[in-house]
Amino acid sequence: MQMIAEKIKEKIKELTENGKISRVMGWKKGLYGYDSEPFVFENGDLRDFTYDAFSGANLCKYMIAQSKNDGDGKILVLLKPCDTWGFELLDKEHRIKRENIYALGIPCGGMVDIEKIKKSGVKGITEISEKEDTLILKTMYGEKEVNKKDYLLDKCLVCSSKEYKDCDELFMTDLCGDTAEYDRFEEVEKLEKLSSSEKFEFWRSQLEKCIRCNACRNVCPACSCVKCVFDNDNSGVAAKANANDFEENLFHIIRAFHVCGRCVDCGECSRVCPQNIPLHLLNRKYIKDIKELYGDEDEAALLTFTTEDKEPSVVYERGKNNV
Amino acid sequence: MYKLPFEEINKLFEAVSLNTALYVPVKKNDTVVYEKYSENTIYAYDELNTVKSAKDFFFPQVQDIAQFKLRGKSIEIINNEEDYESFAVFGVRACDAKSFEILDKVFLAEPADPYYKERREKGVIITAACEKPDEVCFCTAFGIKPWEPSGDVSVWISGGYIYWQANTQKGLELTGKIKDIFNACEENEIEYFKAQIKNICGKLPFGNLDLKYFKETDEKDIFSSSVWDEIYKGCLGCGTCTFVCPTCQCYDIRDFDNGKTVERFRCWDSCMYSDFTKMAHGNPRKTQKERFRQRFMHKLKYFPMNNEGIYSCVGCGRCVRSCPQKLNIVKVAEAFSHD
Amino acid sequence: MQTDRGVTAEKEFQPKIIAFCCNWCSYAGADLAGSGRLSYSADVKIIRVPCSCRINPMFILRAFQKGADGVILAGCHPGDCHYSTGNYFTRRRMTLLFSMLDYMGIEKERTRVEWISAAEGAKFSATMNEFAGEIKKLGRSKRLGDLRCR
Amino acid sequence: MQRIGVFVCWCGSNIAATVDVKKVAEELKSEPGVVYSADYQYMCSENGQNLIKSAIKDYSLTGIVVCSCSPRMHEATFRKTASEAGINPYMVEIANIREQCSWIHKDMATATQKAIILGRAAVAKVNLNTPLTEGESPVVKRALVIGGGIAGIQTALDIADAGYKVDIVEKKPTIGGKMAQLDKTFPTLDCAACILTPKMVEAAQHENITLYTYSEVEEVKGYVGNFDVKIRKKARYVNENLCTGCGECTSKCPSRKGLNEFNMGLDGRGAIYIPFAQAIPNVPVIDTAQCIKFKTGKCGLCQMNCPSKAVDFSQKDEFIDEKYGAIVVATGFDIITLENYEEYGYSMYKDVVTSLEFERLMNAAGPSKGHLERPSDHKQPKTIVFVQCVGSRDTTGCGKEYCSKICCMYTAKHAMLTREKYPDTEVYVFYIDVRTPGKNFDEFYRRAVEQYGVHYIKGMVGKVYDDGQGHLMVRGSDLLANEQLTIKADMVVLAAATKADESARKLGTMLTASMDTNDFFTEAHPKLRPVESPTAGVFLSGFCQGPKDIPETVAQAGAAAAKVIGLLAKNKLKSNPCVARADSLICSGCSNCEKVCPFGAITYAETDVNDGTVREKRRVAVVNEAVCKGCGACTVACPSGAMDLKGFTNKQIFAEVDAICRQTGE
Amino acid sequence: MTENEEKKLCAEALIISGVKPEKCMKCGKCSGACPSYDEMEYHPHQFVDMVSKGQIKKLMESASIYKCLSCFVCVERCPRNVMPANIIEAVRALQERPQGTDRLTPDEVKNILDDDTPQQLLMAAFRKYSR
Repeated sequence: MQMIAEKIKEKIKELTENGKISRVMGWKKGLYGYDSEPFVFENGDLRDFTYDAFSGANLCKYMIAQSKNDGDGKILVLLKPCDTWGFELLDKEHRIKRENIYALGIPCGGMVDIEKIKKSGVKGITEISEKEDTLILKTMYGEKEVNKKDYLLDKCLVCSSKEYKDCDELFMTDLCGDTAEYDRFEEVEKLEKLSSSEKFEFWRSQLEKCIRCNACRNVCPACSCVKCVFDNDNSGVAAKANANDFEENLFHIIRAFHVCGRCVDCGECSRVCPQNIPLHLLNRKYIKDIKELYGDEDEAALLTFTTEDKEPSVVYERGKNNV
Repeated sequence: MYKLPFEEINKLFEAVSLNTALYVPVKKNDTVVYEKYSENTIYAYDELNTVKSAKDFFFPQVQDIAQFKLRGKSIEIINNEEDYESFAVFGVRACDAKSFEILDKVFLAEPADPYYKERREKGVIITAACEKPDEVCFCTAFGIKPWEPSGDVSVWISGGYIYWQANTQKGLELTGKIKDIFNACEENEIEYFKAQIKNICGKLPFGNLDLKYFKETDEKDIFSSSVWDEIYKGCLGCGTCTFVCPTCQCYDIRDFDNGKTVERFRCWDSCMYSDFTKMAHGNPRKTQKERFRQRFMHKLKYFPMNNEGIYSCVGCGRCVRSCPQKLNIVKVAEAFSHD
Repeated sequence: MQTDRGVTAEKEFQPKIIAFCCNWCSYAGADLAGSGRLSYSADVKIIRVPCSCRINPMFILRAFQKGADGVILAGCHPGDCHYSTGNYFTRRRMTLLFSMLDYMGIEKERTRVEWISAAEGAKFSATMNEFAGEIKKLGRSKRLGDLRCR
Repeated sequence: MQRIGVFVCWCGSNIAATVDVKKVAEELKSEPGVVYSADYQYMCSENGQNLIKSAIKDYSLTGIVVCSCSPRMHEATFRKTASEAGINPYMVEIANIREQCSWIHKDMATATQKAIILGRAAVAKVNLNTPLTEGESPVVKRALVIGGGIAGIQTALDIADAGYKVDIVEKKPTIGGKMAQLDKTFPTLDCAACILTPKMVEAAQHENITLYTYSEVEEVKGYVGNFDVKIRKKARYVNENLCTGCGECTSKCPSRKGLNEFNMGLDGRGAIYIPFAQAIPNVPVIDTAQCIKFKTGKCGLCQMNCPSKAVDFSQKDEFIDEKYGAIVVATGFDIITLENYEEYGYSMYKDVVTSLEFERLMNAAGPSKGHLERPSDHKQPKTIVFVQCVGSRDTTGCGKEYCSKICCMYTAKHAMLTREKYPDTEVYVFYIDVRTPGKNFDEFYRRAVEQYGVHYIKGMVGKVYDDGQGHLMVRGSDLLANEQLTIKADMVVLAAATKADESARKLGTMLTASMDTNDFFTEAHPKLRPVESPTAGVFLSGFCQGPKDIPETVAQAGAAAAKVIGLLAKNKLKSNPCVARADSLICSGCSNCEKVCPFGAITYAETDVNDGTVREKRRVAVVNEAVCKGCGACTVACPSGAMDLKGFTNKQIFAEVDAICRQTGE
Repeated sequence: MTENEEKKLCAEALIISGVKPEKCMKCGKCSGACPSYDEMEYHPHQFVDMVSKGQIKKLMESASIYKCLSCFVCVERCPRNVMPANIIEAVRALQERPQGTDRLTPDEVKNILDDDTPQQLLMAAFRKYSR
């Protein structure tokens, strides 16, 4: 990874010197070795630039704000394959000024979930270094080595494609790791097979954890509204907290519906949830439904139709075998 | 001071819960929360902190205030006069225990907040020393001693025992009711553990977080510092940090029409939100930078300015851990310390 | 029938049902049911919308929040939309919404879409009766209700 | 806060017999915003309306709720009442307590309770109503008629006579349509050409009419009063301006393989041809599929022989863009193909013909110059069997479910004409029912039976087969005689079912005008608005709306013209104010709404927005209020709720939901 | 046979055949196409008409039910999907099946069962003789 990071830095320098870009949206090294944060590097100053096993964050959504001003010159954004899907969506929905952005596709071999490492019992991590797939963790309680592949982010476990979309240039992307073998719909299928009350129990126990922090929404490249209905006092559904179980359900049902057909399955919602709610299972259910009911279409599923579409009653028929 | 073999901890819970409702941190569904004690409760003693802080007990996320009954042209106001049961919260860490003192300054200052006040009076806080602090902890920077947590009762879990020490009148009362279950214990039996924790705390990477800049610089200078221009850029504007924070105390008041009455309730708000401080003319804090700055100015400058130098942060590390994009107060403090 | 519980003459469950009807077909179908004196359950209350595609999932959830026990959407038959394509969008939206509700364990029988033309007064009344019967069988909606509205 | 008046109508006993109207009025009085409440026997009567008007004045009402019959009945009435009393007509809501309540419930308590709830919902809505103003748009004083048959010609003439410009677009090389192919017309038996061709000439010469023959509508945009239409004028390879119609070219053309469409393919024509003698325009067209010049590059005889140098092989399709205020659809009909009906042997035997082919065979200008002869051996048939309902009233999917309406009459006409011209011919007609409602229609049919001795057999033909000696054996049942009979016939004429013209479906989509499953255009109201399509500004003339004979077609053509004239006579059009509105402060410009709008009413503009927090230039949606029809599809496609529908806002519908779900009986 | 019994049988014929006689528009095309018309006392359209009117006795007693070739041309030609042949078949079944003399009961089956008897034959016999 370090080598890749260095090469990216060189590439950035080259593009800056050529006057192609004025700023860079990348990751900045954190305090503990695992907390690299999205950062805008300006004036060619790449101090603390990093691209490491913890650069999981998708940077595409920052482009809404960063590309707004024509006078600022072009910003370079570093995009992993799955980041580009959201980027493409933002472009398609006119949410970014594409002409002010230089999108650089960079390789990704899967990103690490620090919470998973912590949950395995490692505490007090103060420094992390990488040696190929091994992470060397320096902690307050001693040193430890772990294999990166055992602690990948959930979204990386179901990595479905290394395809880059809407990029200006691809950089070293042949160094991408393989996609995952794991079927991304497996979890959804498992849930579908449950009985109605089991499903209800499952989602209750998950959604009751929701603290309505809006992290899932704010990180989502499909949730790019200037003003969300849930923030708009005139919408009739605005709320700042879940007063009860209904509001927990409402928020997540409506959010899933609003991104239905537009969700690119980048997995950021589940990554950022402080309460570890598997939010991607809602969105992925829609992706699965759309695939099954409407096949592959270019247009977002809810923005188009065919005259032969299935009737809503298909929902009752499909559910017949599991009451 | 009393002690009890750790494997008999449920005996302790049982005894407490006979006297008052008891809340204990448990692992549930991939998260750590407080749960009302029942015989199936398994205390998550190896988890340092719950995801949401203990402030929920005194300043819950949603609090009913009143109801309005409309009938024709008349409005009847029914104040919420909920009877709170007394309760005890077990396993509160030193940082959260300190956070109540900070919240007290806000909610108990005249005019006192009746809901908070009543809950504070009814609640017994049983704190637990931090045997194994984490790297995100920096409570010591605020003079908090995780080896000697405050609270109505403090406990230490060490060497196969749980040690119990009452600190306040409320604590003594509770102890009096349950002391039969304990074994006697020397006061100095835990000194070794305390020293051990203290020693580990010395290794906390930001245990001595440098706050000199905030302490010594004029607030206008901090406010206009160019450092803010950079460090906020990763901020998504979500409310995660404020909702997990034990000291954030902002709330909004909203109404809900349930068909019979209009219910007025208050719920947590977040200064990270774009409509926070929104007024008729618009919003004085127009950009995320301003919102981001506000949060940290409040915690590290405005609050101490108005409260004898007490920071509105207890170093619990929750925001460090929960921020989706890994921004946090430590990074802010660090950014200024290098300035 | 619940005498075994010792409850005497418990008040019969009266479901609250909202029927969103498009102005051009289903609302007219309801009018036809009315002028044909084709009775249907009084538990059904109609809200008129210009087209079934006006119906936002939020309206449906709101109804359940406020205590509705069933929500039925009625629109022109696919292909007959007054606005030519509105009900095709309705069909997709509601298929996906209902699928999600089902996935979250909310009884799928509580929501329904029916295509009822302006000429189908009899179908309107039969559908509403049948739906009301179904909801009555299901009983009070609990999974998607808001306790404050009880 | 609104000041709302509630008016509960008894509708005589229609409502009052089942709903306790006094109680409804009383209960609704305590609803938020309600300051006045009353009941009255007939709210829609003049007295009732006066009651409303004076209440509006006396109580300074800002909104009213009328609990009465369906809004589809009297919403307009009460809006007008409100308007006359000085409040905005869109501050009126109707609670439908008749169709939805008193008429379907028997129990007074139940019905009253429901009426109260419906009233509450209406009050809740009115509380959030805002005054709406109808938009205005100018009207282009020009009409487009699509189809140049008798329907189109008549409509165009009537509109043109009223002083408005009209363009006729006809896909064939000549106007005239099906009627031009007919021999005589029932029930008067006057010659079709004699009554049609003068009209064709009149249309061609009318100063207000422009003909686009051999042309098709390519694209329709816009809306009532302001349609933008693109017309494709197909290349005919003959310059219309130069051609004198001398016919020199057609006689010189060496290609003879083309089938003469006008004569139903019963004879041939040249590759360059004029469809028929009285064609308008009298200009030939080149059938490139047959033309040797187009196929091989050699020939060009027509060009060489043309005295006026009008033949132009390099001609290209032309496109004409024109603006219209109104569009009339007059696409007419066709007959179904009969390959699915093997029992009648149409595909097997030359002497089994359709009625339209028979029409040409009888016509003096037809392939046999008016002498009735069999297509197979040109012998005069001695026995002719007519079969009715071939493919009509057929639910098997092979034909059409409907009655084609015209067959009974034209079959009687054919039978009668045959017997008149060739009295030695035996004529049999198999019928299921003889349907002859219409002025002098049944008399006409009876004349065929009584005066001309046509044998009408109640029954149906089951099989037509060849006896091997040049005769067609027609086996059918005679239900009245309770026997199965076999007729040795020389010719069989099938009354094939009619169908909407093939071009109709495509056109319907272009016009966003709705159609039934048979591809007939739907009228805006089956009884009260029979010549208007539900799409404003689009009118229907003739068979395209459903089976019709000539008198009916001409009547409808005139009616459609009257509607068009009524529209074009206006300088400005008022549009439905219940249309979508985009809140630019919230809109993200994502284009989702645009994608679901069936009318193309949404566009985007870089707009300065300032919500008090953010001030920026942003891409936001703009609704063209004259184009928007107010379906609301966009409002749901918009995730942020920036798009709302006036008159049916999110808040209003939420309020109705809340009111209905509200607990009662506290 | 009383009138009621006859009506019952008619109803049964309609159930067996699945025919909805009200769809018939009395065009007679079935009979017009019937190759066995002259052999039959009652013709396809009459079967439809009479069964719908509750007159099945005459049909059951008539040789027409055996003259029908079951060629289904009437079904094929009917413009309204009425299926006259099916109704004839139903009348035939009603006539044949209750003629109890040859009826098998399950007890008798084991006596005639041998390895050479195809199972299908037995099933057919059951069906045919045990209405």
